[in-house]
Amino acid sequence: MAKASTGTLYRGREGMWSWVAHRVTGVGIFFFLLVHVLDTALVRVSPEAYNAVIDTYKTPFMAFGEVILVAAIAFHAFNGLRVIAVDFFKGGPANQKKLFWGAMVLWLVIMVAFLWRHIPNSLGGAF
Amino acid sequence: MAENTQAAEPASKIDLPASVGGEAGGIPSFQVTAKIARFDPERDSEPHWEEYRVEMHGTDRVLDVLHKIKWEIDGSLSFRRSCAHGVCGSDAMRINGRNRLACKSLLKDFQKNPTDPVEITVEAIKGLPLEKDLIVDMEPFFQSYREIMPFLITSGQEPTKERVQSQADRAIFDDTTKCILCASCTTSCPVFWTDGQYFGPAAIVNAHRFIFDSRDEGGDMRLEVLNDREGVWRCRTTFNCTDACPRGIQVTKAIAEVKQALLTRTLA
Amino acid sequence: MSAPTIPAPRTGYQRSTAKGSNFELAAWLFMRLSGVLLVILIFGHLIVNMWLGDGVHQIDFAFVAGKWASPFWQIWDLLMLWLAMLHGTNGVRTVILDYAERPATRMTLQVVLYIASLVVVVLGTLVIFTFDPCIAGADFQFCPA
Amino acid sequence: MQVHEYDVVIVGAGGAGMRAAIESGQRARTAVLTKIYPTRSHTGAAQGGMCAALANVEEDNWEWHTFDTIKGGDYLVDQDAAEVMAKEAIDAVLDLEKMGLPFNRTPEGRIDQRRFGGHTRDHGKAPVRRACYAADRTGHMILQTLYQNCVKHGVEFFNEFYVLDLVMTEVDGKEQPAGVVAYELATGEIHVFRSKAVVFATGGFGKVFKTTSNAHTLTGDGVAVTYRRGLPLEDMEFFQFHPTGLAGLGILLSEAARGEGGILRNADGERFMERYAPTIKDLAPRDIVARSMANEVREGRGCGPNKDYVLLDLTHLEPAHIDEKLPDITEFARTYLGVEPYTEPVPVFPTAHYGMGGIPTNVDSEVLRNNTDVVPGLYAAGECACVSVHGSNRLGTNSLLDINVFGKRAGIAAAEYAQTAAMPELPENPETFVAGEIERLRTSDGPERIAAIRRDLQETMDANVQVFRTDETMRQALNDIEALRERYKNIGIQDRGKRFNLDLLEAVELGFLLEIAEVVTVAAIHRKESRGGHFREDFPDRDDENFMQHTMTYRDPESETEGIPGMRLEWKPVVITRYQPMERKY
Ligand SMILES: Cc1cc2nc3c(=O)[nH]c(=O)nc-3n(C[C@H](O)[C@H](O)[C@H](O)COP(=O)(O)OP(=O)(O)OC[C@H]3O[C@@H](n4cnc5c(N)ncnc54)[C@H](O)[C@@H]3O)c2cc1C
Ligand code: HEM
Ligand code: SF4
Ligand code: F3S
Ligand code: FES
Repeated sequence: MAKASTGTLYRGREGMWSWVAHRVTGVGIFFFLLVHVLDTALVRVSPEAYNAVIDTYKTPFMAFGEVILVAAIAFHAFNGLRVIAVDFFKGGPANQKKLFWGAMVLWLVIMVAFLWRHIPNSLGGAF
Repeated sequence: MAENTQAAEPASKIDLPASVGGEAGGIPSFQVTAKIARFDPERDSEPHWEEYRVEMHGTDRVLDVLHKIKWEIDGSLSFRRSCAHGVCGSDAMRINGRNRLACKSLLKDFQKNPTDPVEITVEAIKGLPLEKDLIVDMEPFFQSYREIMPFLITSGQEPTKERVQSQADRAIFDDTTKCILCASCTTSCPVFWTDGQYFGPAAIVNAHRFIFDSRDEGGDMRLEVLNDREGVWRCRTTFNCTDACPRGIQVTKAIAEVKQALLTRTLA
Repeated sequence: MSAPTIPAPRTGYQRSTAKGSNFELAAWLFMRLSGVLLVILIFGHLIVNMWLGDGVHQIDFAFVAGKWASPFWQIWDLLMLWLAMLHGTNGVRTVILDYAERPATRMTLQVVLYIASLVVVVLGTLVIFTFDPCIAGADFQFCPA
Repeated sequence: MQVHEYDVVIVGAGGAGMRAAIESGQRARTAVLTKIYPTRSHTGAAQGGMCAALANVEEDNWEWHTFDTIKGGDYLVDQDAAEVMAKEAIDAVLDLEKMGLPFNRTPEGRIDQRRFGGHTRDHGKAPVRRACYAADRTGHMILQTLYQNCVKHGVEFFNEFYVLDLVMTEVDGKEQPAGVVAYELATGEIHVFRSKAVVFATGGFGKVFKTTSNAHTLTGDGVAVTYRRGLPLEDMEFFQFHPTGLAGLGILLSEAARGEGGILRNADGERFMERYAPTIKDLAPRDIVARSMANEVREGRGCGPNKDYVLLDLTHLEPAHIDEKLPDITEFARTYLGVEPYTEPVPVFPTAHYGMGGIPTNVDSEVLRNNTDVVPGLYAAGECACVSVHGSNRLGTNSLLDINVFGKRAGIAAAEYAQTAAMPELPENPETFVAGEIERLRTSDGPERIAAIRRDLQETMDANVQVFRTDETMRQALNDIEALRERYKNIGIQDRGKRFNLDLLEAVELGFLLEIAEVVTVAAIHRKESRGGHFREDFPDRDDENFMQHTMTYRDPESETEGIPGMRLEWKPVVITRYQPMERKY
């Protein structure tokens, strides 16, 4: 079916880009979740198998992955709450931009707190 | 009888501040570089960019640029337009990446200082079949509009005089009566771009206009239509529609109100 | 600037005519309700696993065993598994419907999605309920030697 | 070429066309041909209101309305027609309400009404609230509501079909329509629509002027097409200049701005209308206000760097009131001039707005071939027609009324005619003329450019045939038009394609504009008096003795008028029933 006229990007604002990010993070988390359930299922195989896999989570490389994961989840969660607010609250649609930036501030706070805890934690384990 | 809202008789003579007149006075001219996506169905297999340079003035709009190009440089440049002041909805196009009406996009809004050169990119709205240059096939758009039954549905005998409607009831759907069916909203919607099956914000706005009209009795049927897989539930609240609407309609809010009406109808 | 090919004229609208189904409404509502619950469940999960105690380093077989010894965490994880998977599956379903336009592609991707989700949900549920801390190799004191 | 067959063909999908279609569509097989999508029609630009003596907010009756219409039109109104319109106004408004139009409401929930220029209580005693409205987008709501009802009734539209010719055939020794020839924009194909009845509702021709509130598409196609087929045009010299166009742009700020309390001021801050119309001041009819404004500027009391506009002052009104009643037009001031109407007065100047003249019809919307006889099966309604309910000057809100009352009448009459009439035979090759013309233009490669000719035409009309006219200026315009017609023969267009060839259509439209501009000017030269919208500085007074009659201009190769070959001018008496002409004072 016909679509694009030309290939230039549409210059959307907060609403559009937050949705793009929401979608990307949502799908990303979903795939992580598939893997995560599988690796957790190893507890039914043997403690060694499980621990072996879990140990790979503790490398600096994976620590970085965890930061991404937490960032994605936190973004998806806060933006999700914003979407819910837009859907259900009277002033939601009118204030969606403020809600978005509010969610971003919250996200930043959470990320700073998490990094403050996580960096020494994961690095500490590596060295 | 209506309350007299007339203000007190104004003064016969007042002192005018020196600044009156806004920008109706002379404004320096400046260079405009317009990059336009051209497509001639009889020759091209795909659209290509064409660049034009014209000299414009302070109160000019993008429509004036297009006219100047068509009238003085290349007569084959094709676009729709009629009223030239944002009320007919003919000339929705993508200007500098966003959907707007060419006749309502002032060049000076793309400029920091009054004499700075201006660069604009203009292309057809996205998601509807491209016909030529900036012209797209509007039929699918109007088809969605027609599907939501955009007319007053009533039963019983017509009153001899008008139907009574309180000011408060009238106010509920005031916003969505402003729609000029320009398609800026629908063709800015990322969900509409995907497969073009989504009813799109314009159809929902027009459904809203009737669903919330106290005189109308067809709300239930329209809600049923919009409960469809391609109906309101496909909206992902991306707000492109609201940002694009040249009439300032709170499109996403209207969609949210329709969603809520559907929820109450089903759950309550 | 390269311009992509101009798509073929559309074949007209082929909207589904199935009326009277509230599936999309239910799915939409579920996304929101599950979303709210998931905030609590997931943040709780993350705080306990990655913040309290030693953070990631504490996680090992024993840690899991400790948690699932309590029905509270069993239910918590179960809820989280189900809600997240349903939420995620439905989310990915909309993504597929958005971008896969050919009916055959749509169908294939959806089938793959549902099978994968089903497998994961069933597997996860079994793991939580049939978890055996004394599985071969585990050396807790309370396990029969 | 394709041939279609319908009982009724309606040309134009503005207010008049769609109102006709709603009636006709339910009675006969009807096709509506429109050069732009129905909802793009310029009826949608109308702002202020549509009047009817509903008496919802204060005492009023249709006879006062009739009187105001006649007096507003400087007694050149056909009084039987004005009576029909004022009487049917009430139902016309109620019809629209029942179709769903969201009128503003009174606290009791009835249709609200407001003041408008020239509408008075008891024969001129004081302004009256007669205009029914939907904020300042009444026309928009009318257009949308009519389109919605067309959708409801399944009216068949042919969108972006340009009607370029009326096919006439002889039946019993009399010419009557057999259909129309249209050009399909999307494909470049020519279509012949064979039909028993044809209704023209193609709107105005404001584009003969440069500064105008009219849309680019208002090029008077229907008016020119019937004229070229030998039918007369009535009262073409009367063109209304609306007082409050945005200075330099012509975009309209509705009279509702003054109806809601806005006033005009000159450079000295003076409310100058107190001098020109002491009783109703800023709410005097448009011709008077426009002339007063032009006069202020001429006498050096204009504002701005070039002293070429006056000011519309809304600053004494409550912002909330402005937002509620005039949201759109204040937005225009902000967008296009960068003026904030809450705190600053808005620069305005008269703008070409409305053609009172057009295709002559009787009250049943039947087109007249001369002063007395109708053309069977041919109808016209809306701005392209001249019933004459507006005489020499239309009152604000009377046009939206006109299109509804006479659009409805045309639709009913055409459908009823079609029910009994036989399908006329098409003449052989009815499309030849259009096909030839299209082909000639498509391949034209002369040195002259359409836009340049059009600009020169509009400039000479603005300079010479505007608010103030003299024999000399109009002769100048006429000379210019002649020269432009010569240049038109040597035009060249650049788009040689078949699909969406708007270059070609602009060339066709320019041909119509040239034709109409000439008729307007010749008729205006002929009328050696000042009346309503037509003001001659060389004949500043109304002359009832000689000119209390309508002009009828015919295209006639054998005749000559005012030195212009090919035109014949005749006079048609005014119908006077109750109100004898009086001096027009406000
Ligand atoms: C800015 C503005 C404000 C106004 N405000 C008011 C007001 O407040 N109150 C009031 O009473 N009046 C007002 N008027 C006047 C009134 O709006 C118009 O006179 C009236 O709407 C004309 O309606 P119509 O149906 O005759 O024509 P239009 O609405 O102009 O429609 C013309 C139709 O004809 C079609 N057409 C034209 N040529 C062709 C062709 N060759 N082939 C096929 N189709 C063709 C077009 O596509 C269009 O559909 C205003 C006018 C303007 C310009
Ligand atoms: C942490 C709490 C979460 C909240 C508050 C939340 C909220 C939401 C909401 C409200 C939506 C609907 C968006 C819309 O309809 O526009 C959504 C979509 C989605 N969610 Fe979540 N979610 C959460 C967790 C998750 C998890 C754990 C996953 C992965 C398994 C996930 C995957 C998705 C996907 C794939 C979508 C679809 C995106 C789209 O259609 O654009 N979400 N989420
Ligand atoms: S809602 Fe706004 S953007 Fe959408 S069609 Fe209507 S006027 Fe245009
Ligand atoms: S842009 Fe589309 S996704 Fe919804 S908020 Fe508007 S309809
Ligand atoms: S030309 Fe009418 S909206 Fe722009």
